[in-house]
Amino acid sequence: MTTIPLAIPRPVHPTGIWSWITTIDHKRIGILYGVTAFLMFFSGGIEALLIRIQLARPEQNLITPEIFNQLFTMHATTMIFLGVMPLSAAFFNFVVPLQIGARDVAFPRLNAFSYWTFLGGALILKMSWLTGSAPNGGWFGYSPLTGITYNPGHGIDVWILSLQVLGIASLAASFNFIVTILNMRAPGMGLMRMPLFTWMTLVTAILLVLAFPVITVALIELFFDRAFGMNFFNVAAGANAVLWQHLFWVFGHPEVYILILPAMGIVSDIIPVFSRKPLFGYGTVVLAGVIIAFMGWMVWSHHMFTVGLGPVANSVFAVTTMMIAVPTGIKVFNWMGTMWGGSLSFKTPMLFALGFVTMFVIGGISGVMHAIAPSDAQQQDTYFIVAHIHYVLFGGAIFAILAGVYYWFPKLTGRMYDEKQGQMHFWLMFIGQNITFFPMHFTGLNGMPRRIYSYYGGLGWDFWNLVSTLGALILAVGFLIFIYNMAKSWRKGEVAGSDPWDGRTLEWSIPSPPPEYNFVEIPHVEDRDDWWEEKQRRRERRAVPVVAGGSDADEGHDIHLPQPSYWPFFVSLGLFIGGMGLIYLMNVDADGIRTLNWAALTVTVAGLFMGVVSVYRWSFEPVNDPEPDGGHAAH
Amino acid sequence: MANATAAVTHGEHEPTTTGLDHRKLLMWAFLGSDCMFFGTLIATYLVYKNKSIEGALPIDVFDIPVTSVSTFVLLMSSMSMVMAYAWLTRGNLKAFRIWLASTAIMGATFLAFQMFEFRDFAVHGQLTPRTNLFGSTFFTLTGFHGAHVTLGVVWLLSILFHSFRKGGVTPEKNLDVDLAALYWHFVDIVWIVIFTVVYLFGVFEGFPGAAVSTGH
Amino acid sequence: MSQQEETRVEESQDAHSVHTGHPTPATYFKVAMALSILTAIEVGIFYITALSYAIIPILAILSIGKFALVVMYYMHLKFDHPIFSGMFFFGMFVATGVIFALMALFSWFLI
Amino acid sequence: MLRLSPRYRYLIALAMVGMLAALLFGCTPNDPHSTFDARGPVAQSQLNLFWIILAAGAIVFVLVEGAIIYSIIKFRRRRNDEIPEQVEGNSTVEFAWTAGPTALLVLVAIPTIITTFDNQVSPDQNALTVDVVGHQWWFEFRYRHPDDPEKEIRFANDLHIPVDEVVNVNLGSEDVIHSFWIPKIAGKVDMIPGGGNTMWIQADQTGFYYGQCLEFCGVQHANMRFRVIVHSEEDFDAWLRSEAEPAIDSPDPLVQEGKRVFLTAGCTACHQTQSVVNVGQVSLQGPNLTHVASRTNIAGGVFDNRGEDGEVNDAIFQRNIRTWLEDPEKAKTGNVMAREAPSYMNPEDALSEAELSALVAYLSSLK
Repeated sequence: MTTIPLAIPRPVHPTGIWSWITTIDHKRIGILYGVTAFLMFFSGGIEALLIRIQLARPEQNLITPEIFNQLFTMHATTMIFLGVMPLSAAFFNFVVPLQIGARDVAFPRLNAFSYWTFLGGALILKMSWLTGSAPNGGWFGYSPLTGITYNPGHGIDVWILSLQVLGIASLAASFNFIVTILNMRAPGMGLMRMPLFTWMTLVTAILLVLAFPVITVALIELFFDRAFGMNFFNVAAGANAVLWQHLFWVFGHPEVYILILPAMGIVSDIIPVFSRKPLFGYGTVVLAGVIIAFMGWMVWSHHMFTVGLGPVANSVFAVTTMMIAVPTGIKVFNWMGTMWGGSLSFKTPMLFALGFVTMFVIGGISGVMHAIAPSDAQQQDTYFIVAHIHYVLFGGAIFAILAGVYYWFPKLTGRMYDEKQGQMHFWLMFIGQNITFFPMHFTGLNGMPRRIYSYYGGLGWDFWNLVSTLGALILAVGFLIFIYNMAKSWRKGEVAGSDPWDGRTLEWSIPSPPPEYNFVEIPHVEDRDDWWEEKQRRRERRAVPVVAGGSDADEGHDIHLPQPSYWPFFVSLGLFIGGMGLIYLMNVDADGIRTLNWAALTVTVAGLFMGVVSVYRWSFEPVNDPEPDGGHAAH
Repeated sequence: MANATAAVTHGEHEPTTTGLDHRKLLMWAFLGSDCMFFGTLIATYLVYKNKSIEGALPIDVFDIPVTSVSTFVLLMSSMSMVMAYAWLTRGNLKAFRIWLASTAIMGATFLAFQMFEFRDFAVHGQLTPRTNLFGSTFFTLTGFHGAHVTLGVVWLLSILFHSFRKGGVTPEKNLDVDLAALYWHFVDIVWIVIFTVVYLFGVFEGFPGAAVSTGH
Repeated sequence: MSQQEETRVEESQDAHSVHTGHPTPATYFKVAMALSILTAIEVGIFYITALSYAIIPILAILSIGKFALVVMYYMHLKFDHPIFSGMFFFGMFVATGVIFALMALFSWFLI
Repeated sequence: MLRLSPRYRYLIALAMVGMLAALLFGCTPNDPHSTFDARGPVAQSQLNLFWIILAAGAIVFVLVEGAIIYSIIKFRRRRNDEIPEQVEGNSTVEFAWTAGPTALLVLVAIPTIITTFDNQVSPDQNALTVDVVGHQWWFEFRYRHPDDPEKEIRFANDLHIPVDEVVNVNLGSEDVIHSFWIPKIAGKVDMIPGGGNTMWIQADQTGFYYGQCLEFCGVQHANMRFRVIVHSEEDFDAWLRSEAEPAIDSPDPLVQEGKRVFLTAGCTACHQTQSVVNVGQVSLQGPNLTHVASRTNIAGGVFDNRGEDGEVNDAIFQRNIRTWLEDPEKAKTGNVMAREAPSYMNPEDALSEAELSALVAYLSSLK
């Protein structure tokens, strides 16, 4: 295969920006994912703060209604697709290969492609603030409000194309992780010896590859309606306006578990370490995760109890939704069982993990409340739901992700974060979270609808809205401390050592930060918490302090890693350009007359051409130069 | 945890946990995912079946004998694909090329049938994607299937060209062909479903509304 | 790696590269004949109006048969690692579930 | 036994008192949108279920959070802690905490299903029927004419219903998906374009209630409100009959001038001043204005026309309608009238001050 001339030679940049663009090292890609996702997360946070400031007092006019609608659409889309999902992906990338004792993921270049495509999708969405056409239809994009009649302009097209590009990124990453986890485990690591985070990554990836095609099709249909005047959601042609909701939530509910299952995995790994006990009922916790993922397909209509599905459908979905509380509860109980009788250390990761458990319980209980279809009719689309989703996604997913950030920070950087600032961050977050979101239960039950840009005084909403806004400011302060702590500790923190937490899983057996090849020798796994057991055995055998990994850098010279490549980046760039072009493909005037935008078509074709050429180059590029025939394993 | 020295020699696959190749695992995961893609398109089609208000309906436009022929062509292309693969593993490159080429030709024939069909629907049946719900759902579903076939034809042809390079396709490296074959067969089984659900059920007169055509 | 697993890996790698036990071209040809005949029966049955609604289950079963033949023989699922079947059929199962659930929700079966 | 230091006890007590106070403070049934103040059987059934699940949730909450706090205090790491026993699990305990919640949920599921079916089927199919039609961003109400089955009466912004009687509501929409919600009378049901959702409502007390669209429906979703006026039965009949009559055509010259403006400035493209129309006729784009001056609010609740006494006040109405007509875009950004009416689109067609005053006088006469 080396006979094929490459248009661009193999990159040889060990450092600098090009080394990041061409990297296919899962750890570096994890860092890219994490940093980008946090930037996006903060941009979504600023959107949230603007919303909260507008709603602090009744009848404020700081923000126009149009901008407000764009703000909450962008806030939700950002937090879900550009915040929580890629933050989980950052952990998948960084942690999973280390936990299963692998040197990289199964498809390193596909992994780089996932990241760059994610970045492209994120930029398509976020750049819409600059072009003035940010989407305004809500993250759920209900038709016919998102149809061309009620939403002319290109805001919704931005949303569609951004989600499509992000979908490609997520699908590629998920295929990669399914294969990595199934196929690259160290010898002896049977499925039931995998760390919980790896398990939940596998489950999440499977959910994702099945859920995303559904939204892909729904978005294609919406795009065809808007751009070409097809009839999928055209009520005048006999279409059913509710079909969009079904397709959206068939995707959307598994998506909720895509957001929360990795968080549960992180917490299931942290609590045992800081309790010095194995996870209580490992098998049950795994099984509960799998059942949650499976049942996630049977409950989507609980988002639609009020659309008039009829009492039979409502009852069925109410019961399935209640049933899903059982495996979720089992997880919580098993975390408690892990702590029970343990020796609990309250370092920042454990604090955040406990914050997750306590907040998630509240979100879970209000979740079961929504399963009660009749009383849900009083809560649907009120701030009560806003409270619920923020307890599960902010108090839940984000707390767990922060727990993971603090937990794996020493492994990632080789340095320790500042414990005092970490604890301060936690308490500001914990207090801020409850001050911001708990009052929303009250405003919701007091009948405050969500997604309103303004409200009148005297309805009993004034006080609690002000409280919520103050809470949001506390959260903002907490995050400033977090940023400061991370930025400072990354460069100047104390040297952490390979195993600062007395960890239980394989990633703590290698130096921090891990060498490029992770493991000098692929370990043989004999137990569930293999590294922990190994340490106990060594203690028993001889009273020498355990030295992790035991490698020095010279030892890695024999290991051949896949080499960096330009092509994943260029495929993603092509997709980004093509996506940008497609947004503006058709111009629709006030009378519904469609004209083709030739410039946009040219850009689209150019972008796709670039993508196709790069894919072609990619597929004929050997993974390992100059080994002839060395690398056809990883297309 | 014991330290094992996993000998990694170049030019060989690192042994995987399941003993299966990464790429084949990925392909099957992709096919599972693609099931959901076509599943959603078929669901949309079925939900809107017989809900069109105006314009042509399946019974007005479908020509079952013609589509039966194109279905037959696609089914046979699946056979020729599997033959190509079988000959490759048996080391007969020449037979492999012949069968592979005929697969690609049959795929292209199917696409030609589809293009003829689409054009015929538009011109004689007055059915376009914008006409009614049937038009939108039908063209999108079969159009995406056609897009899959097109990609498959391109993939097969690129393997064919590649096979003329020295060492491009060898009996030992049959996985490249295996993956393309899996994809090709998947496209074929999707059509098996579409042919029955969309075409045969579409024209079946027992369905309410099917026979009551407002078209012409 | 335990002894057993090592053997298993070797075995399946063997099976993969040599394809022992895989069907021969003659089998593939027979399958193709079966597919053609099933299609012919489908189209033939389709013109028997006397069957009325019974045609739906008959056509469904025939096409499931065709589907199964291609998947089992041409895609080798019958001879391959069960994990492949798991991945494919789980996707198919969920997709079928979604199709039927949506048809039920849109009152398809009440007409 | 758990031994707490006084500091912890103090903190926990404080937190519990704080939460209790917040709960009491948070649930104020007097607020107009409060879901804790059910004034009809549907809202009552929904509230009852809410209390059941809240009680169940509270028990779970206290047990779980209590156990977590207990473990945090009891099992915190102490100096010289040995490595604790490595317990892998316990099937009995795990079975118990699978079966417990399941049983609890079965208990909750039964009343849920019963109520779901009960609330779906109207107890009286022949009762008064109102069609509610959603528009961006206001509610239209259509009543059957009491005398003529071919005709119906159309009204906007205020829903009038008789007390203690079942009212069947048909929900629809002219554009996007909206939702019909009167917190004190019934939970929300969506209004789907082309879809035929129905619900039934009943109010147990006469009075004035708040309603609002709950489904995000575009730029002015926040200002898509309506009010519900529950009359005694006699009052309701009288109101319906008066509604069927046209407004009194006042001979006042200013009113007549305003009428001329109304007819010539393009208002009639979207607004009718004839409340009785044929059943099923497509509504114009704007609210029917036949008795606009008798409505408690205009512009989807942006303006409240009631005085201190809770009755519609002429002076307030005139002030409101003038503010609205002067600059609808400012009053309700993005609304259809500001976007499409020639008077607001083309500067040359803008209303003069005199025309505006006349129009206000005319509209104020429509009682």
